[in-house]
Amino acid sequence: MLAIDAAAYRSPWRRRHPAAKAVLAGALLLCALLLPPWPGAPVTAAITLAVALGWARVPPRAFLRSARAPLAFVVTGSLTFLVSVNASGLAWAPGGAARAGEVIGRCVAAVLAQLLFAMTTPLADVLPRVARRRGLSGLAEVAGLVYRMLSVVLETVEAVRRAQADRLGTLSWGARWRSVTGLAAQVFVLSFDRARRLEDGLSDRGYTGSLAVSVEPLPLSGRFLALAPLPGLAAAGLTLALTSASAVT
Amino acid sequence: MTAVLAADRLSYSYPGAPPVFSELSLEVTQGTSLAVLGPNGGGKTTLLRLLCGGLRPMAGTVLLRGRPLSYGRVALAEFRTQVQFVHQDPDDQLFAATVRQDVSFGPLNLGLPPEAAAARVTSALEDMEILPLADQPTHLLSFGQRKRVAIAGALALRPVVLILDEPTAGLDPAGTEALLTTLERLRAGGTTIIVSTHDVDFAHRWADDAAIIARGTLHAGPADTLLTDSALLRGASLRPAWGPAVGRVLRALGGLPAAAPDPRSPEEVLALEPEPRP
Amino acid sequence: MTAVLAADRLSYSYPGAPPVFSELSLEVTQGTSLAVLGPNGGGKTTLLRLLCGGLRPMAGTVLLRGRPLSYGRVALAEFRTQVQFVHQDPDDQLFAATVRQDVSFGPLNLGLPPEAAAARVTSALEDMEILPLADQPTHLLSFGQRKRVAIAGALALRPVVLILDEPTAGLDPAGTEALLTTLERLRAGGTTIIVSTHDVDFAHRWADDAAIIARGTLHAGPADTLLTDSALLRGASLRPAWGPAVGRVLRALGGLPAAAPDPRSPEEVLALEPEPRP
Amino acid sequence: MHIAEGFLPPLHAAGWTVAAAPFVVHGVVRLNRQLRENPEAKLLVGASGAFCFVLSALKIPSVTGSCSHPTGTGLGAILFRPPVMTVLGTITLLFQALLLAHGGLTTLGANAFSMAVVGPWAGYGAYALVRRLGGGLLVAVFAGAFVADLVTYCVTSAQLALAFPDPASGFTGALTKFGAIFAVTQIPLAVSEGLLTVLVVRLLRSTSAAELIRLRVLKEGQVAS
Ligand SMILES: Nc1ncnc2c1ncn2[C@@H]1O[C@H](COP(=O)(O)OP(=O)(O)OP(=O)(O)O)[C@@H](O)[C@H]1O
Ligand SMILES: Nc1ncnc2c1ncn2[C@@H]1O[C@H](COP(=O)(O)OP(=O)(O)OP(=O)(O)O)[C@@H](O)[C@H]1O
Ligand SMILES: [Mg+2]
Ligand SMILES: [Mg+2]
Repeated sequence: MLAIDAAAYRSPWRRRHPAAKAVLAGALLLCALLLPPWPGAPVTAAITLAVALGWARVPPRAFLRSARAPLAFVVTGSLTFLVSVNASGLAWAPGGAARAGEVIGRCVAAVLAQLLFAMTTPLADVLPRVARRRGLSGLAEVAGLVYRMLSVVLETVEAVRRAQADRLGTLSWGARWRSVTGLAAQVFVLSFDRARRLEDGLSDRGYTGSLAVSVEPLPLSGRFLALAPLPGLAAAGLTLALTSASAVT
Repeated sequence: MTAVLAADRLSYSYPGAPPVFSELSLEVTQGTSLAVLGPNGGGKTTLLRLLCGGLRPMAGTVLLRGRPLSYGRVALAEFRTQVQFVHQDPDDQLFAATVRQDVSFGPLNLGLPPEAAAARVTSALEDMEILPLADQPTHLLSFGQRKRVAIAGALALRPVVLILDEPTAGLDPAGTEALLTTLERLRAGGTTIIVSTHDVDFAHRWADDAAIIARGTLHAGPADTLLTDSALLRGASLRPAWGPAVGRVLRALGGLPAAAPDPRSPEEVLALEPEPRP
Repeated sequence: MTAVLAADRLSYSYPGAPPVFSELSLEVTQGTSLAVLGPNGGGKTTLLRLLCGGLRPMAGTVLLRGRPLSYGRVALAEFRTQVQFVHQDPDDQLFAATVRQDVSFGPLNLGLPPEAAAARVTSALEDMEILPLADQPTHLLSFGQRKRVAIAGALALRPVVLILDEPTAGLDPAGTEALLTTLERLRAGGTTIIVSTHDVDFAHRWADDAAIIARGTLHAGPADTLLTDSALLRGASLRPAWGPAVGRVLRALGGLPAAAPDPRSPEEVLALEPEPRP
Repeated sequence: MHIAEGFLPPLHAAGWTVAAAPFVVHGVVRLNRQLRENPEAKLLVGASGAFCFVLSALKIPSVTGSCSHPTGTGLGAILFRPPVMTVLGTITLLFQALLLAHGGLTTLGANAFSMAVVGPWAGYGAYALVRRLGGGLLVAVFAGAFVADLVTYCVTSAQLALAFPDPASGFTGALTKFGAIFAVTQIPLAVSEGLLTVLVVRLLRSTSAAELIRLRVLKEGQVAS
């Protein structure tokens, strides 16, 4: 299964209201984006990491592993800052390393804040709450269906992929092409078959167009809500203090 | 002893295919258990879906307490509050992210206020012994657990008749046993239960009545009689149940009193082993 | 009598979950049939996938004719030409448009020239008795037919060891019977066959050896011994087989000669009914 | 290549969100209307969304030997039409951000603009054009998938170049750099995605003709062609 999703369900913050967690992670995300990258980015990243591992008890390995893919993009993208294009061709860009450092720093902090929310808040708690907003209900219900079917379809994709490997489907370049086209077509057939069967299954349960469900009541704890903006405020305060301290000296 | 649910000369065919069956009739008595057996492709699922109003017959009627089912939206919704169908594959019926959300779908569709719906959900989860799973995501549950959630989703509507398509498929013997106990308890509470299965032993153990459907024809009768009729069973790609066969031979050998019931499990057979003489 | 396939102290756990088992060993003798039994979630599928090279153990080795399997691409491909795995759900394996195209997937991946691949396909379809279906679209076949196509897809690679995950699940008794005959024929042709199942009676009827896997431990031995051990079976959420239980009681009652084999089906039991005295 | 969380300066992130919003709103309005007329379609739309997500998670063997993910936007646009694809693509991007950490929440607008708006419209345009010109279905499908994939990455490069202009040569220089890193390595991948999509549609034509007819990709009677 998807590691982030699985972690979110096991999170000790599972019973916290999603809005409070959004405030907490959102404040940190804003710090990452808006504070001056030095020293704002490392300060925000450190505080986010401390909150995630120390307070929210996100499993460290899954946390860092999930950060790998986006950071690979960030590093590749930042490489371009090192060089500059001018009439005579490529040259080292003055200040390119500093710029790359700033962007990478900002991204690390921002990605960690995003992961903090994702790994403590299952989509199951978010989507049905969005579905109660007027105008968004159709969209959120569709998103909820995508979410549910995703797990069923991903499971099958995994099984089909294995079955192909068992029959030597990864042996050669030609075999890999045969495998991936077969897989993509099978996913299509399967998703639509799923939809048809779910339609039958739900109509037997009285489905006539609405997918309204009742949502687990999650108390919006006043104390947690009051604490939620603190990490962000701390990051901002600490950054400003460090900046003014270095300005004085 | 009137039929709670009845099929009167039903015919059905899928588009572009030969008829699955025609003029098929069946009566289900209130508070009893009925097992529907037959070969792969025999029409078990089709019959059950007709009985729950999910398919509309080409000809014939489905009757609930003698009143013919009309397929208007309101009539159908009313019918479904009394007759609920649980699919073979739980993934056909589970769409919500968590167990509680999913089971609440039926009660909310009924238009119950949130608190009443929540109470129904809790009692259905208790009936299926999965209350501790209430806030778990459906997609992280095991197959057997998902099956229980699907049944809870049907129970939350408090149906008079509960129809289950191959509920034991994919379950291990202990899971089958647990399900059997649950169905037994529901029936003791007054629910009429219809189950389709390939497992003649399960049917013989559990059902009052049996219906065997093969090649477009249906034979219905008391489970004890039908499930010992080798010729009929073989004609439906089934095999006789062990229990009655063993009971018959043991009685003939004097290992079982003539009036005793057939053994229902290998354990019961072993219990009949005579003490070895010293 | 060397093992054609062996597991030597295998350990496996899925990411983020407790170990399914650790230090598990098993030997499979060339030309025999082995049934792997256990409760839902016991680890049957996991073990079979380890044995076919589809999962890589955390510790321990899988050996083919005594040679440890290394998981390099070429070594694995070579291994898979000899050990083939058939999934429980045929829909996981069938992704081409027609039966013939699907079964040709393996031989083409082997790099066989088209004529040789076609010959393999034809003989695999013949083995599974589905040659007449060769040009049918896979998605219009019945469940039992799709299952046969999936097995043919594995057979087209001419494996020495054929591993099947719950091949009887979803089949009616006649379909199970037909599958049994086919597996019997393949084994007579020299193929070693490993099957997982919940069906103790099927295992007892068909297998030379049995392996029972539950809560991380494995018991292996002759099927006759293992599948009559009530305590062991119950510990694995299984129930004893009917055949041996009935055989034992019948022998004690004098209804079966001491040296006769256990009855394997209810029909065989009925045949033992003594003539009623006139 | 999804732009990661934090990569774009806040103003750019906000700007792209504003740019993508009308298209997403248009798609949602269209979708809502469809669902009102035909509530059962909700499940099909859900399945299509799952398909789009899974499609973009497949690994295709590229000509160069390495593996990469298809965007899936071309196939999605051909099957479901651009407005619906905009909605499905945005949902996919949101899920990728929250479930895989691919792409971000503040960069969702920028990613949606390239992958859920411009990519599908360009791909669908190429597909429709080839068909209008009398090209065969498979040729049109190749064109659609190829163009959608390539245009998506060109837009991403342009977004990055706008955010990070080259100190010496400004936007054009930066576009060259990002283009060199992303779009040019992307040409073989766009070819691969085009090929994959052709093979998939060819397979679907024999296994799922009924679905393709309902989605109006095929007309009745074209099945055998
Ligand atoms: N949606 C469908 N479209 C066309 N034909 C169908 C459809 N569903 C079932 N059939 C056909 O109708 C017949 C009866 O099928 P049904 O599923 O009712 O059998 P079953 O007894 O439930 O079989 P099984 O034991 O395999 O579940 C079969 O011949 C089958 O191929
Ligand atoms: N892909 C997976 N990811 C995580 N855990 C898994 C995965 N597959 C199986 N498991 C877990 O590993 C254990 C063994 O599963 P396995 O599928 O091998 O059991 P099984 O004996 O085949 O069960 P069944 O009779 O239900 O098929 C179970 O606890 C299961 O939940
Ligand atoms: Mg059925
Ligand atoms: Mg299994």
